[in-house]
Amino acid sequence: MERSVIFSGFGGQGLLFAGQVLAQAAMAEDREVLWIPSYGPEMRGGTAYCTVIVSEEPVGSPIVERPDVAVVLNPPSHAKFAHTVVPNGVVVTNASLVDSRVEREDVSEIALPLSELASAAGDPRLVSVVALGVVAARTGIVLAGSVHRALVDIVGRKRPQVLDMDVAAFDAGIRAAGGRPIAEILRDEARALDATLRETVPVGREP
Amino acid sequence: MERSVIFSGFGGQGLLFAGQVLAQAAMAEDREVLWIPSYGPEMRGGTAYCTVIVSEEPVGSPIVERPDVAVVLNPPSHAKFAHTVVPNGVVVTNASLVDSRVEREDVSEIALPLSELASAAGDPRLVSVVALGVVAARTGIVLAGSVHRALVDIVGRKRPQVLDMDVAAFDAGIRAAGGRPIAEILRDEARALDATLRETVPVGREP
Amino acid sequence: MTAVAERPADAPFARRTRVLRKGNEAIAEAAIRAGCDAYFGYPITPQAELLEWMARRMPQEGRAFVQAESELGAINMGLGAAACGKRVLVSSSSPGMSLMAEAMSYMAGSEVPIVVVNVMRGGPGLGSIGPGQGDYWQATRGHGHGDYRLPVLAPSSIGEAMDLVAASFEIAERYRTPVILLADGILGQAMEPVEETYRTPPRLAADWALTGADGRPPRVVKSLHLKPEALEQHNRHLRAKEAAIRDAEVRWAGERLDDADLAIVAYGTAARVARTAIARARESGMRVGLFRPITLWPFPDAELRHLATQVRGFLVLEMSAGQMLDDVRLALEGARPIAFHGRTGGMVPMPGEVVAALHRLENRTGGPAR
Amino acid sequence: MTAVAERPADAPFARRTRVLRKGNEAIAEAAIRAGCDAYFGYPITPQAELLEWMARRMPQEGRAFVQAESELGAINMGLGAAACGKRVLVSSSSPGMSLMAEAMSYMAGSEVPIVVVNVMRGGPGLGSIGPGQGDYWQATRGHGHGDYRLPVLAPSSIGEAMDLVAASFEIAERYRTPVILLADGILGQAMEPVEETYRTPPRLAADWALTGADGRPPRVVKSLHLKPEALEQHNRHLRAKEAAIRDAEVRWAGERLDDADLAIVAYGTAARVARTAIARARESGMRVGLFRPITLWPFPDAELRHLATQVRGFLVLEMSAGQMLDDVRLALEGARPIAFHGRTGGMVPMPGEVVAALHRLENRTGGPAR
Amino acid sequence: MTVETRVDDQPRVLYAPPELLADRSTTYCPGCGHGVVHRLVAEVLGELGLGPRTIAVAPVGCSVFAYDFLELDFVEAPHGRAPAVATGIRRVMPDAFVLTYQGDGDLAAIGTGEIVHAAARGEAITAVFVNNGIYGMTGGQMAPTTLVGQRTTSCPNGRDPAFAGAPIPMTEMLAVLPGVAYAARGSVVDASSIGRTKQYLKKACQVQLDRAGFAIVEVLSNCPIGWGMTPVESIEHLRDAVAPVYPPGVIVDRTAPARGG
Amino acid sequence: MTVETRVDDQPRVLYAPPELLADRSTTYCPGCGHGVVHRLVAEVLGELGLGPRTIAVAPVGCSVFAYDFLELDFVEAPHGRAPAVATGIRRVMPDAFVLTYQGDGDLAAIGTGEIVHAAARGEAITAVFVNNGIYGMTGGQMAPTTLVGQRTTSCPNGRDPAFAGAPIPMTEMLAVLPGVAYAARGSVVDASSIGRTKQYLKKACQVQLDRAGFAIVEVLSNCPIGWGMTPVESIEHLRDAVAPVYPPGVIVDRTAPARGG
Amino acid sequence: MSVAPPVAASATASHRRAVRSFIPISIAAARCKGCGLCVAACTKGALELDEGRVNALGYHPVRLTDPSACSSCAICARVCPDAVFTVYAPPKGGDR
Amino acid sequence: MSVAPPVAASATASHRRAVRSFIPISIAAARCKGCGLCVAACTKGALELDEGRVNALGYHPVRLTDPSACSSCAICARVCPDAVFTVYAPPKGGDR
Ligand SMILES: Cc1ncc(C[n+]2csc(CCOP(=O)(O)OP(=O)(O)O)c2C)c(N)n1
Ligand SMILES: Cc1ncc(C[n+]2csc(CCOP(=O)(O)OP(=O)(O)O)c2C)c(N)n1
Ligand code: SF4
Ligand code: SF4
Ligand code: SF4
Ligand code: SF4
Ligand code: SF4
Ligand code: SF4
Ligand SMILES: [Mg+2]
Ligand SMILES: [Mg+2]
Repeated sequence: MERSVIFSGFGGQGLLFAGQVLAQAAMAEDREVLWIPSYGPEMRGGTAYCTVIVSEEPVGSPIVERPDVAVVLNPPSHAKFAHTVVPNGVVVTNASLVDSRVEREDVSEIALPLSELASAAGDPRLVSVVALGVVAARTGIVLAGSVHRALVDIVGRKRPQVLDMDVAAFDAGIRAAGGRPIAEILRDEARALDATLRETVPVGREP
Repeated sequence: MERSVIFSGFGGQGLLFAGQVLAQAAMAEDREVLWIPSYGPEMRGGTAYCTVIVSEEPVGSPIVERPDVAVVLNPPSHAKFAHTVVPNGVVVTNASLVDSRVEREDVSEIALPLSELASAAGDPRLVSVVALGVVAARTGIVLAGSVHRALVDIVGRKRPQVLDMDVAAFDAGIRAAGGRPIAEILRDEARALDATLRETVPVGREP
Repeated sequence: MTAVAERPADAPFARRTRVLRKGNEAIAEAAIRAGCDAYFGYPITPQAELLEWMARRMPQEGRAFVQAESELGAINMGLGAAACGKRVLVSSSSPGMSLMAEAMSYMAGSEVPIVVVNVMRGGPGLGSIGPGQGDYWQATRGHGHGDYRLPVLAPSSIGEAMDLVAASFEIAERYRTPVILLADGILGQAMEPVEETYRTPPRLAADWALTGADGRPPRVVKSLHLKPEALEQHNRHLRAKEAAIRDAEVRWAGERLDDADLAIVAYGTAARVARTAIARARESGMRVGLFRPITLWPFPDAELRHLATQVRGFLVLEMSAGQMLDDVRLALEGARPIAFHGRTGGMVPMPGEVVAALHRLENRTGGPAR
Repeated sequence: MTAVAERPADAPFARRTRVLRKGNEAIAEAAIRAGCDAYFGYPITPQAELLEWMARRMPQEGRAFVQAESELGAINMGLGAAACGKRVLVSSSSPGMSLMAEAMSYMAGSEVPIVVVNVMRGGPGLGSIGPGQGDYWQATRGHGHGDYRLPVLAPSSIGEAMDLVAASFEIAERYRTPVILLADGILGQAMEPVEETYRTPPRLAADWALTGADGRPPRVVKSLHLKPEALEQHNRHLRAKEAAIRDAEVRWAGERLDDADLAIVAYGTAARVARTAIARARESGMRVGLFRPITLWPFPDAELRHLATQVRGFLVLEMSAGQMLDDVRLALEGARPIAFHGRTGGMVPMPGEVVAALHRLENRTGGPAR
Repeated sequence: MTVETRVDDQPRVLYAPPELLADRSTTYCPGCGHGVVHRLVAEVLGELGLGPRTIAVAPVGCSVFAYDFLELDFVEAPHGRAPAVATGIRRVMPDAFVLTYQGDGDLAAIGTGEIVHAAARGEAITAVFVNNGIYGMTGGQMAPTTLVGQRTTSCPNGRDPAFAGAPIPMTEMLAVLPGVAYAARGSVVDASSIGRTKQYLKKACQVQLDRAGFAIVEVLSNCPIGWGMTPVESIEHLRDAVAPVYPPGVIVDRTAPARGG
Repeated sequence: MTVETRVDDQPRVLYAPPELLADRSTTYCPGCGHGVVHRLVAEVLGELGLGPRTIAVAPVGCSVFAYDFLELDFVEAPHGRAPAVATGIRRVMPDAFVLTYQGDGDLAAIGTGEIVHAAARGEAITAVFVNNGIYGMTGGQMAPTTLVGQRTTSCPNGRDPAFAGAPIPMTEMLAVLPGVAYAARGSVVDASSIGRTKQYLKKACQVQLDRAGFAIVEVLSNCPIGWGMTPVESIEHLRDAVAPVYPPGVIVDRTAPARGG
Repeated sequence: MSVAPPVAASATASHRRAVRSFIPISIAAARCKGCGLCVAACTKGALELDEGRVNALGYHPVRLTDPSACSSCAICARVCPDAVFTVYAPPKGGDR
Repeated sequence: MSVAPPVAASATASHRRAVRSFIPISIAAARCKGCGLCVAACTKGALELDEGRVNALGYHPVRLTDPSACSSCAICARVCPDAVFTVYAPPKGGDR
């Protein structure tokens, strides 16, 4: 099964980064994944976005017309992407900046003050990481623990001092979306892993 | 019928010019003609040549493997071209510089001290024009009168002062080849033309 | 051959008024007479005399001539002048043409009408300065990047080259497209008698051209369409234009095809060789004709396909390693056997080789015709 | 889609060690690991990260990196370094590739082994920076002037791109020829997990390379053969080499062809779209497979022709206006119906369009298979 | 355009955006100097009344979009070729005012040949050269004008002159050519520099009108995005680090004193 | 090569053609300066013992044939691109001596960008620049260096600076670039000029060996064919008309005095 | 380009006052990219970015904090890359 | 490149004498293109083009008219574009 997430908003909202963390998390779960930016600094201004496709099979078509999840962090991207999600898709809306809401019955829109949560976590530019927490908590595309490890991997390696803020933002997202604190999740996951290992069953999802 | 003449020798021997005069003469006789140089100042040194193809039909293939007439003005071009003429072809050899002779029975080689004749006519660089006189006198590819008019046309227009020398060189070539002086030829031609005109028959060879 | 000293009976005066003209110079003069407003070039053999003619004549006519710093300079000067709606000629030879690839693609994209002459030489690389036809693919596809095709006209005599210069300007302006006039070293360097009949195509209103925005909204001549959707839309427009050109501008000539059961397909100088070869082959009883594409793009594929209903086989003759061959194969799609004969590197095929190739083709197609 | 908050049972640890890598960077690193001695480039979207990766990594490895003044500079630096027998990579995107046309022809003529990456964007002209495949003709024919063809390898995933980098060096050196690695903006910009397995092709003795004539006769790397006879002879040698490449280096991949009665022909990113479309089409009962050329030249024509004995029709899918289409038509010569679907200007076809095109093809070939 | 004013006290407009500047927001990054230079060009052309007869040439670089923001006839040149394109225009449009606008990658790297030869021919063209020391459009790579030690995406450890050479003083180099009637360098560091830059531009336009030769104005500009700085930091850097390497001022003036401004 | 001498009085050889010059006649026209420059290059490389490690780059121009006459490893660059080709060699062959040889069409017209940037990068390359003021190979067209008033096949009425600009002082222009360690101009007007030219060339080679930067020697040369003169006339013209426009001498020397020659 | 009349320059709290008293600059806030160059350049400290607003481009546009401090020097207009400002001379005998 | 021994320098009428007396220059006449630059440059007037000969390249090669006039200054060698000359120092105590 193939699922796709689009992160959209202004440049400077950390969109590409959040997408990369999601992709890394999916890879760590042995899934296939493709990350594509709306590339080109040749394009100045306007809305930026990136897409992540997660799949059990090698990813085919790289362009997503109708994502499963749309993270929309500013008004133009809400206008552009929110209505494109598949039936029963999820829209994560940054209520701090976006007033409008999707007018479709078959979409679950999660509108949260993501920018404010990000500022609270330490930096408004962490807004995409907060959104990633929401995605992890509410869509199950990847495990929250995988995202946590991806953050450690990507951020921790280069800028360990920033990692704490990132994790806090991610945690804020999960909890705003009604999930349990990341610490708890990690503890549970570790226990589950432990059990799995004791059973000496090959780890990972079915092929 | 298609006939071809190759003029070959050193650069500076007026080869391209003589070929052009021949081509112009043939054109004036309403024939089809193609003149091709061994072009390219990108090629320095070595043998230069040009080819003139005269025909009653539009000229097809531009490259002549076996010319009807080869004018060879220096040793390398004698080595290169003299033996390539068709059976019963004509080789006009500049005996001033070339010692060797064609060793074929089916070729008539006319070896004359062309450079000396040219010097006598006023300039050693007129050697090709002398050779053209030989060609006109001995091959009948074009009328001597046509060549004369071509010289007047081409040289007379731009450098009238040079024309006399050219005509002298041409005349020297004709006479060295056993022809009558150009003045006589022109007079006879004029008479013939006169007669033709009086008959009010369209002038020129049959189509 | 018998030496005939004097033949005053062969009356010497021409019935036609023709001048002897070198191909490069004939093309240049034809462009001037066709109303060419500006010429830009850079020296290269075997095209240099075209530039030199223009250097002398254009200032005489009060028109623009610039010897550019390079072929990149020349073609981009061309772009600028043509964007102002002027009639512009640029010329070069193979290596120089390669340097124009980017600008050609830009001009195709920005729909700039211009005529570019390529007097082809032997390649690849610095190659030789002998005549060649190895830029066929470059001219008909692929030269610059991206999807576009340009009209390519290929004369096979100097007189025809002069006619096609005017036609090239006409096509360029009618469709707002660059046009390539594809000649070769022989056509550039040879002299032939030509009739001095020139044609000046009428000027079309250029409501897109840059003149200064005086009293009207500004105009932009450009190829950038940053939104792929917009660029695709623009490409669809270019495709439609190409279709219109395919419909209206195909040119070809047939010779001795009436009774032919074999045909040579050849263009430019190679077609002249074919003509001589056909004459010889017919002497030995073969019934051969010549199919000569004049537009290489649009290629006369329907016409060639039609000919396949008549002849038993085709011989493609090129001064290249088999490039037009693709277009012939695409046109015929296996309908008839195709033989190929090509010379490269500046070599011109000899009629004898071509006759031999015809014999081989004849054998492949079931021996001499009944 | 149901929201599942936590799924600790889906065990989270990867069985494979993979890294997430951007296509441009993966190609660059693969080249370094393949023993690339020198890189020359010039910034252009969507290829810039390749240059940037090299800017950081090559000096670390003590190898040569130069950001040239232009693509002309870059490719000619490549020519110089490769003429010394070094393993050289140059990269660009469409407009920049066009500027390399002349040097590509020179390198083909002087038999300089080098690998050139083109991360194609939408054209023509400045076009868009979206992904494209509109340089197919440019890569497979005609780019520079003169008769020559170059091996063109087209990956369709980032992992494959890494493999093909090593293969490109190998082919370049085995045959002394430039090789083009033809990617597109998606492959350059996307990130995918890749196995970090690299290959360094063994070095062949380069008894032609310039090293200084110390103790041996001087060597010359050149493409000029002023005598057409000599150039033609050299061209024959190049032709023989091309024949050897055709014999030995054709690469392609088939997917789900076993039971297919329709086939999509597509390469690169378009082939990925085809894969998704095929999955969907098969859900609706169609039996469709994928024929994916990996070498665009030599094109797998015999293989495609063979497939024509099995399937009823072909759909050619391109991110261009129909360029590979020519090669498919040349391979099939009318044996089976061919449909075409293409998007241009930076647009990527959607699987739905492709399925629709398959349905149209199916109808043309006599309705759904029995 | 109409400037509405209040009927009661009718305040005089001291400064208004120039008419030749389009009434839409630019696609340039916040604080980007291209905006300032665009405005200056619009002001100067407007003041000289040249808008209706200007044919401008856009480069490839961030400012390729100049045609979206300046209300002028425009042609888009391939990367670096603007001076050749302008030459083509110049030679066929005797009455046109011909303007090129180029970045430093465009003019000083790939377009070196074209600018040198347009200058050498003394083409009656006015060239605006926006030197921001970087390839803005393609993501901040090193330009020929990048400062020694400056980090960019293609010299991550800072430009090392041992490998990449020293920054090119392009305008000084061009000034050697006799065809160059006027060459000056301004900047966007502050309002008075901007004012001087405007004067240079005006003079460079006048040089064309007088057919005195080729005229070029280099403008030292900022690229906050490419430099990894805030707009304000970038302007400080421009003043403190860039301008000392590229001293502003008139570099050459070969026009007759009677004609000079 | 062996110089045979007589056994009886064994005269000392004062001058012999250099070993690196091939023992075949060149394809250059009678009196062409390329022959002299070839010989000087062969002499200098020979005297410095650089023949075995030289990789030379041939231009497109009459001197493309340099590889036929100089016994060196050679690569043929596309027209104008020799400095880029040389840069590629330089960067991968640290021990090689890298030499370019270019005509004025090649270096000062189509190859402007490449020479400027190789110079700006300060590539350790020695560039020989044969300025004969014309495109010899293609039949005598105007070059950027053609004198004002000089007639060529592409300016039949003489070069008019109003249309074609003034001659480009290429070496002076390059000398502005800090990467240029050494730039000089010699000529072939007479034996002593030729001797000085040889010294310039030697110094320019030493600069490369010292890795001091880019070095270029322009040599004013004649093209009797292109100029339409006899060889002797062409040399007189070179002395009387050309040299005053392009004054010979050292144009810039940025090498440390300790290193200078 | 149309320049908004100065009375309509601002819809903020100071709007009321602006209608009545002289406002020396008009700000095309929709074009402002919040770069802050004008803020840094204004020698009177009369400008600030309005953190409370986000315009359609996504930026906090500049606002005039104190019309009476402004000297109509037009420095802001000259440094602004986005042609946001129109500057008016103080009215002769105006209410300032 | 092989340099012809000076004794074999010339096959002209002066050959005889040359074998016996010192010949200061040797001329690779086959390479000479008759450009005349050396003739013009020789301050001793010791050189001339041999109008009586044409070499394989087609030119009148140069010849030394008077060996005794030649000072071995090598000017000819330095101006010759075709590396025609080899120049010898006069033998110490030679027959000159
Ligand atoms: C032939 C070609 N090469 C490269 C590019 C990519 N490219 C676009 S803009 C640019 C340089 C931009 O730098 P600059 O000229 O300094 O302008 P800026 O964006 O800094 O204003 C480059 C290399 C291109 N479009 N075409
Ligand atoms: C791309 C390209 N353009 C043009 C030419 C033709 N061409 C050959 S040599 C040459 C110029 C020769 O002039 P110069 O460099 O001054 O050398 P010279 O022959 O005078 O020594 C030109 C334009 C070419 N071979 N390639
Ligand atoms: S990238 Fe730099 S030059 Fe380009 S718009 Fe942004 S700030 Fe301006
Ligand atoms: S054309 Fe000129 S440069 Fe070329 S070989 Fe002849 S004289 Fe020398
Ligand atoms: S006009 Fe001057 S004082 Fe008023 S806001 Fe602008 S910069 Fe400040
Ligand atoms: S300078 Fe202009 S764009 Fe920047 S904050 Fe001030 S008004 Fe806004
Ligand atoms: S060595 Fe000197 S004196 Fe002797 S021939 Fe030569 S130039 Fe004349
Ligand atoms: S200079 Fe050399 S080539 Fe010229 S005449 Fe003298 S010896 Fe012969
Ligand atoms: Mg820049
Ligand atoms: Mg020259």
